[in-house]
Amino acid sequence: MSRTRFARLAAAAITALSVSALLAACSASGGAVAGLAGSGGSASGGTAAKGGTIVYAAEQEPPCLSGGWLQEAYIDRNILDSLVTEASGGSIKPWLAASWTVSKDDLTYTFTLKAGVKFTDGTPLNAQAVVDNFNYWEKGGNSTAQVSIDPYFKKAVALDATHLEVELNKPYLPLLTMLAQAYFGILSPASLTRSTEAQCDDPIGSGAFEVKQWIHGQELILVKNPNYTSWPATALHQGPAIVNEVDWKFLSDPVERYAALTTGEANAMYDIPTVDWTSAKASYQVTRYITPGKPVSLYMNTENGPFTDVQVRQAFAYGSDRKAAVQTAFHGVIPYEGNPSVSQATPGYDAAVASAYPYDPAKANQLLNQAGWTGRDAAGYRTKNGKELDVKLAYPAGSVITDEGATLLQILQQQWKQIGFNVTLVPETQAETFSGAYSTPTSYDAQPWYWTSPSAAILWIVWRPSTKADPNYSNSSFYNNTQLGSVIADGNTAATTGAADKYYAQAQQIIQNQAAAVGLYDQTMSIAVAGNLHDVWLEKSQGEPVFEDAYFTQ
Amino acid sequence: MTAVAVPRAGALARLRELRFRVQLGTVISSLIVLVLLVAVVAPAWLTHRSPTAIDLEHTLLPPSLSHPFGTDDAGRDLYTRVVYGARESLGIGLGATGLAMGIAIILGFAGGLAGGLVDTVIARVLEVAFAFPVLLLALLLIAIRGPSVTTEIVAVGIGSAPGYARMVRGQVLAVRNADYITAATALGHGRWAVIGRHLFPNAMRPLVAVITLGIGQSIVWASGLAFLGLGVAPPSPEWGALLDSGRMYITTSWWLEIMPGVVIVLVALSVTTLGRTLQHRLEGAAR
Amino acid sequence: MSTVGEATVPVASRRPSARPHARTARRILVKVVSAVFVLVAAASVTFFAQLLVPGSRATAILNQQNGRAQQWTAAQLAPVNHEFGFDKPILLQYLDYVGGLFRGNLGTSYTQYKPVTQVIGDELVPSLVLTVGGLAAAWVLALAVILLTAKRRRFISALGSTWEALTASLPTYWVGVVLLVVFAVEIRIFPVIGGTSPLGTVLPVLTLAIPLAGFLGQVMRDEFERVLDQPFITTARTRGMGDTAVRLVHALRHSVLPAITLSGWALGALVSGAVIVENLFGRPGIGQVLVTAVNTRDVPVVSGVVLVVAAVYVVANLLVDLVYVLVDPRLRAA
Amino acid sequence: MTAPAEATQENANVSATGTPLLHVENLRVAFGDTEVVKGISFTTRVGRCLAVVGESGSGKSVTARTLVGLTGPGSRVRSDRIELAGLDLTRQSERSWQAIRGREIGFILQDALVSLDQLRLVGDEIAEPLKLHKWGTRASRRERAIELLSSVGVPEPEVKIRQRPYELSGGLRQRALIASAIALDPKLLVADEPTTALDVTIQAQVLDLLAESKARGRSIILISHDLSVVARLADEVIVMRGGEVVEQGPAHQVLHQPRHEYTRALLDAIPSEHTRGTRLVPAAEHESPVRRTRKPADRDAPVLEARHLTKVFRGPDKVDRTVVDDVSFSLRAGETLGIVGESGSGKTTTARIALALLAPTSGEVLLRGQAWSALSPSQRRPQRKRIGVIYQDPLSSFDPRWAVGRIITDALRTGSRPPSSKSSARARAIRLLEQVGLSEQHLDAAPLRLSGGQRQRVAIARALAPEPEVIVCDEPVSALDVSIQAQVLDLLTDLQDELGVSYLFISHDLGVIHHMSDRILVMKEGRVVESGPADEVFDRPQDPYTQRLLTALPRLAPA
Repeated sequence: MSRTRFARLAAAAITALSVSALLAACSASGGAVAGLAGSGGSASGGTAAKGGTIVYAAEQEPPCLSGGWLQEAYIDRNILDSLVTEASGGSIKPWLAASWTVSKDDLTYTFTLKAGVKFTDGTPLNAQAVVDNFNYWEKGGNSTAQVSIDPYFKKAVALDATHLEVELNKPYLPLLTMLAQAYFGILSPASLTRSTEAQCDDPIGSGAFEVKQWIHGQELILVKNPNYTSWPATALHQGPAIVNEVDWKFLSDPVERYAALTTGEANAMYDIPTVDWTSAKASYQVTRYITPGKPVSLYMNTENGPFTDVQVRQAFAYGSDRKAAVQTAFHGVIPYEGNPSVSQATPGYDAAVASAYPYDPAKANQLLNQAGWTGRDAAGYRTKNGKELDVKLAYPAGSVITDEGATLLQILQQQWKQIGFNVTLVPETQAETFSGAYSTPTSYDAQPWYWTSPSAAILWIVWRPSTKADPNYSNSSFYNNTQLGSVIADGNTAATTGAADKYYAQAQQIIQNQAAAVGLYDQTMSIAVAGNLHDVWLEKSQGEPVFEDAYFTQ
Repeated sequence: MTAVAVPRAGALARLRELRFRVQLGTVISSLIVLVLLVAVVAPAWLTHRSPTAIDLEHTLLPPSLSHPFGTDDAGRDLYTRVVYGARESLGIGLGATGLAMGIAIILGFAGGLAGGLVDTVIARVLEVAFAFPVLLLALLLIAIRGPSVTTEIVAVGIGSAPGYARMVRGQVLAVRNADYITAATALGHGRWAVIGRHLFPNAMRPLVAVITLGIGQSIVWASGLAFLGLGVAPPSPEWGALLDSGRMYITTSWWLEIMPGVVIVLVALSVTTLGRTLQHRLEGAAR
Repeated sequence: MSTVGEATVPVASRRPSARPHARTARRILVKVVSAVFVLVAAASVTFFAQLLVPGSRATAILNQQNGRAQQWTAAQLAPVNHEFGFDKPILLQYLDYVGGLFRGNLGTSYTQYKPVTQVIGDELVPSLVLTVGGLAAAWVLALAVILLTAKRRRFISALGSTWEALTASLPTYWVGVVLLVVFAVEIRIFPVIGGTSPLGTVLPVLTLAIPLAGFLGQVMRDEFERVLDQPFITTARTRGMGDTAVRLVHALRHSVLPAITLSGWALGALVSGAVIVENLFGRPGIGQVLVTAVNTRDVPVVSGVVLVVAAVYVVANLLVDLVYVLVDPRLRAA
Repeated sequence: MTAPAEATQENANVSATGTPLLHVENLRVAFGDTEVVKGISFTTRVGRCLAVVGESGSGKSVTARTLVGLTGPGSRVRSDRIELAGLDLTRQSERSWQAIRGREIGFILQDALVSLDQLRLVGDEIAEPLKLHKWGTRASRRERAIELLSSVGVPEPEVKIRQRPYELSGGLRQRALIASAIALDPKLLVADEPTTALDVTIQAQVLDLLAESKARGRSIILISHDLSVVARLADEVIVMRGGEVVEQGPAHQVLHQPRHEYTRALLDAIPSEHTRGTRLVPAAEHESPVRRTRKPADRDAPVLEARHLTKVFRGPDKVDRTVVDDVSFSLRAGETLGIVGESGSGKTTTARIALALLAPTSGEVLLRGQAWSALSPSQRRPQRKRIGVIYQDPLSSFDPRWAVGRIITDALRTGSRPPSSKSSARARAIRLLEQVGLSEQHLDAAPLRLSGGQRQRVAIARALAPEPEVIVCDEPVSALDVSIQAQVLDLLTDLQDELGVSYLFISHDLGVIHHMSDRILVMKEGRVVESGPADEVFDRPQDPYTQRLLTALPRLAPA
């Protein structure tokens, strides 16, 4: 079963960065970068070698390489270059753009491109090519890119071969952060005019690798671009990729991925099964990345059903030991997240909010009594006016909620049962999820979901009050609070990050107080790399794995 | 006129003829099925624990005296879950096979008895149905109706119906031409009387064994659906669901995958073995 | 020598008909027409079945392009509806689809934007290798066990039939997991990531073959034991033929007949098994395509896969008929 | 390796001498605790035929198989001596047995349709013993197969070796089987019921073939239940019953002056022109056969009348085949009309038309002068009680789930006087059982557990239950041993005397037909070739086919 990691994007605002927990050798190899351009230098593991093929055990196979999925961005990072890249601490560094200036009114960005860069189809990178890309995004060529800039982007103009100007409708501070994501990889102009099908199978950029062959259902083979000149400022070495090929295998089964790593068939793997975490840490270089944005938390249906009553929602939050359950279900690997609106890796995160609603069955019972759910039926569930306290908890099984997540929900279900909730778990199939079968107020009472984004501006996307004229279908709690809406809007237009964070903290408090959502755990991404492979790293905007600096040692 | 001596059909001889050829396999199979039936009817007789009671202090314990099959990732006793899962798993097996047989009997008898155009139309319909293997049908149905026990029963039932329908039709054709059918007609019995009193019971007799095979196979199919993430909703201890959730632990906590697997195999094997014993007996009796 | 002529025995029953060619042509035509009917009907059923999935296809396409699970405004849905022709009446969409089938056009994938023929075409060969390999391996396994154990000493026979009953009861997926862990992870004989390499095909094929071999074996064993009691087997023995030769030369050919029929039926089980095996071993094939397409509501791809499975079924059953007649020429006369 | 030409020459020398070939002394065979052959001894001689005769369960087939070391699994064989031309057969390994079988001893089983591998070419089957005993090359074996086929009188042997057994007619097939048995010209031929299930004309051909082998100096052991077949070939006869030899001696003595009562009973039980109008089994109080007094048939009132019946079947190849061609007959009250013919003659189809189980393509059947075949099924149903039927295989005509009592009461309910209550049904069922020589204790028996004769008695009781005017008997005794056959035939005639019922009696057995029938219809390929009073047809056959049939009929009296 494929486990889709849905790409979650931020349409609005702000820079800043996620915490990345780099472990073991990865940090050590940072020093071995510079001297490696020509012959293989020596590194901690042994003699560095040029060439070789990295077998990367990835998870889900996307249907198309030009789209808005995170899984697509992971691949695109290695074949496309973006204008800028994000470094530690959220700073923006040059990539295809050697430098840039921003006008005083924050409405005009002028980029100066690196000279001598060529796409892999031989055409040169020039300002017009980048302008074409902006127009392509705006047209919807990449849906995620489109919605990330759409309300702000006005036009892009090539000034000369190496200079272009991007004009905005209104100030948009997160623009550069957004542009750092692989959704904004620059495609060759020839590539843009091809059919959707060709664009899907083989997007042409100026990256360190290009698509050699895509054996659907099995693997995507990337081959090194020998003429690569446009590495980003954050690169660990100067020059084309050191390995010859990256064999991007699609293995949906985590057990099989880990087995491939242990048998040496794969040199790196995506998403270590939590049960194998300890052994993986002992034998391999393990990197974990906590995704910024909305963590995995339960949307509570405030429009229909038992959760229309805030006391019942609060009782639900008090009624289970979520922290202990997350600890057990994820074997202590994935952190509990008590803040339902933004993850601990998100700038503007309010840690105080996260500690609300500790496990307190007495409090939960008291709240339910107050709410009038005083009866108990034969099965021990609470009733009110003869109606059982039923909660339909639907979850996108296999995609958003993995097997471990399902175990977590089952543990919670038993605890909720103790205080009188009859929670029915409803696994959604992917077809149902996509069809929107669980998107209406009558289709569920609670539903867990996450939404990756580099910024707390994600709050606006999720919690913006829905109006007739401008419905917000992303507000899956159907929670329309105009006060909350205006607090978030204030945050978005604040002049400084400090001011913005205050507003965002206020918003987080409102959501938590109202229990419009209930926090569960952080969305994380992890990779494990074999001991003889070095300098595989995750970029900062959304944890895309980077292979151009990687090399083997004997 | 000489009275012919009564043959050795005396009580003793008949007893010897009727005597069940007791084989070890049959005995073991019967025992397993017996335990299974207890698990279905009164699971509490076999375990004092609850299948959903979690115990975060005792997760992933290997098999021991107090937890014969070990515990799972939520600290639930796996043995208890397997015992309680019997009802749903067997329900899927019986339900799917029952549904399949129901469809098969209608189509098989209509085709076999009516012949001509009706038979041709049914044969075509069956051919189209054959193009939908069980799993393909299940995928489609689950996409339409969402995963549930009912969907699994319907999917596996409809998926295996064409095979049964062909068997029923074959049986109807074979029995239709049997001498005793002709004999009943020659005695002056009406068409429906002959069908009801002779054709139906005799055509269905050899299918008793097929039905028991089908029950085992349906359980096995249901576990395949669970593997594709299309099984019944948690925390149901349905066996296929147990297998699916155990997969992640195959290298670290083997019992979560192996124990339910062994139980599924043993049950399918026992039901099948009993079915075959029954088949051999029925065939022996018919000869 | 008696002179009573053989003329008294009518042999007219096998005289060929007056116009053999016309009859053969007619028979072939009937087969072709019914095959086409089966294919179109199967694709049509799938087409309509998928329209029953809750939610609109445009919503599914938008959600799946954007990785969301939400509702969309009419304005957002309109261009998608137009692009894929969902704004046309259902009947018209259906007629377009069926019309396309006859031109060899199975439509365009909603997710890969490629012709369905291409999406499936790429994956067909690995799937065929898997299923045909599975069937062949199942036959080899079943035959070996039968020849070695059927109608031997009681213990050996019991061992053989227990093995068959046991393997026939194994869930495909469980066999796969156990084989993978034992032979790829613990004892590293076969690769974990097999792909389509010959070595990597071994475990998937075995996973499919082992349960099927149990089934075939059970059917063959009954028949084999029955055949060994036939008078012509005694005849062969009275000519001085040894036991092994009797089994191989005489009994085998008779006892494979029901298993050949079952092989046609087993196709469904093989395809179902392939869906599981391909997903388990990360092997390309139409099983994986199918699961993905059903998940993403890629209607044309799902219908296309069903069409291919139906076609394989039709062809396989023609082959079964052919092989059956080759093994038992008596049927040619009938 | 024996060159066939030499062999023939050698045989010519010894053919008349009667040199002993096989000695068997005190052979005992047991399966588990049950001894099925209880001490039998005999000697076969070169150029002679020894016949082992007995009914089912007599142990004759087991004896035959023991001679080639194929007694079967679970058997225990003991003997004082089994010796074939100086070779001790009691102590042979399986390997050396394989060398003996086919080369020293040839074996012929009944009906080649099941005794030859239907999926292999006739040529391969014939050449198989040659190949197994490493005789010649592939090409020479093929030559030899053709030669053998031609020597057993098969026309176009080059064509036939490339055909499969099912493509050959019954006679050719049986000859091919014999050809394969004599391929290596073994000294001893064991023939186990070689002519059972064959039509009488083909049976004659096969016997001739065996006689020819005997004349060439081969020794034959003929296993048969049929004394008249034996009479044609045997020089010496052993009569077995229950594993014991009851009589043993020269053929003419055993067959014509039997010393043992059982042999005599067996001989008496054979229906033929001589037994017409007599009981085949003497009633207990009488020592000798008693002449029956037959009621004169009511000549003027035909019960069942067939007029120009024709039945055309369309085969799967869309070719029409006329199976019954312009058949007319009339059956009068209290009379037996025999229909005789070989397989494929259309006699069973005629019976089914008479029963209105099958509609004639043209022509009609009248019952008591009223329309019968022309009635609609619903009109006919209430009339069905007037015609009963007895089948060849009674077991298959009973619903396998039903006990005897239910079978008979079910039939009673279809009659004109359906029983009013359960107890009266039971009483009448018991009366019927007693009428056919069974008793109350058979009521609850499953037919499967009854003997063949008892099953046929139940079938007769069922046929009688609705009190029909006519009973169609379709080969009612063909599957029965001769003594049982005699009992059933006696029962049928007794019932006719008692109840005045008419029989349409169908059989391939000329003896049975002659014994039973008042008048006879001889059918061949769907047509009636001859008809008339039984004695007339048998004594003065007009049609060449009838004549041929009668010539081929094996008789006890040397022809």
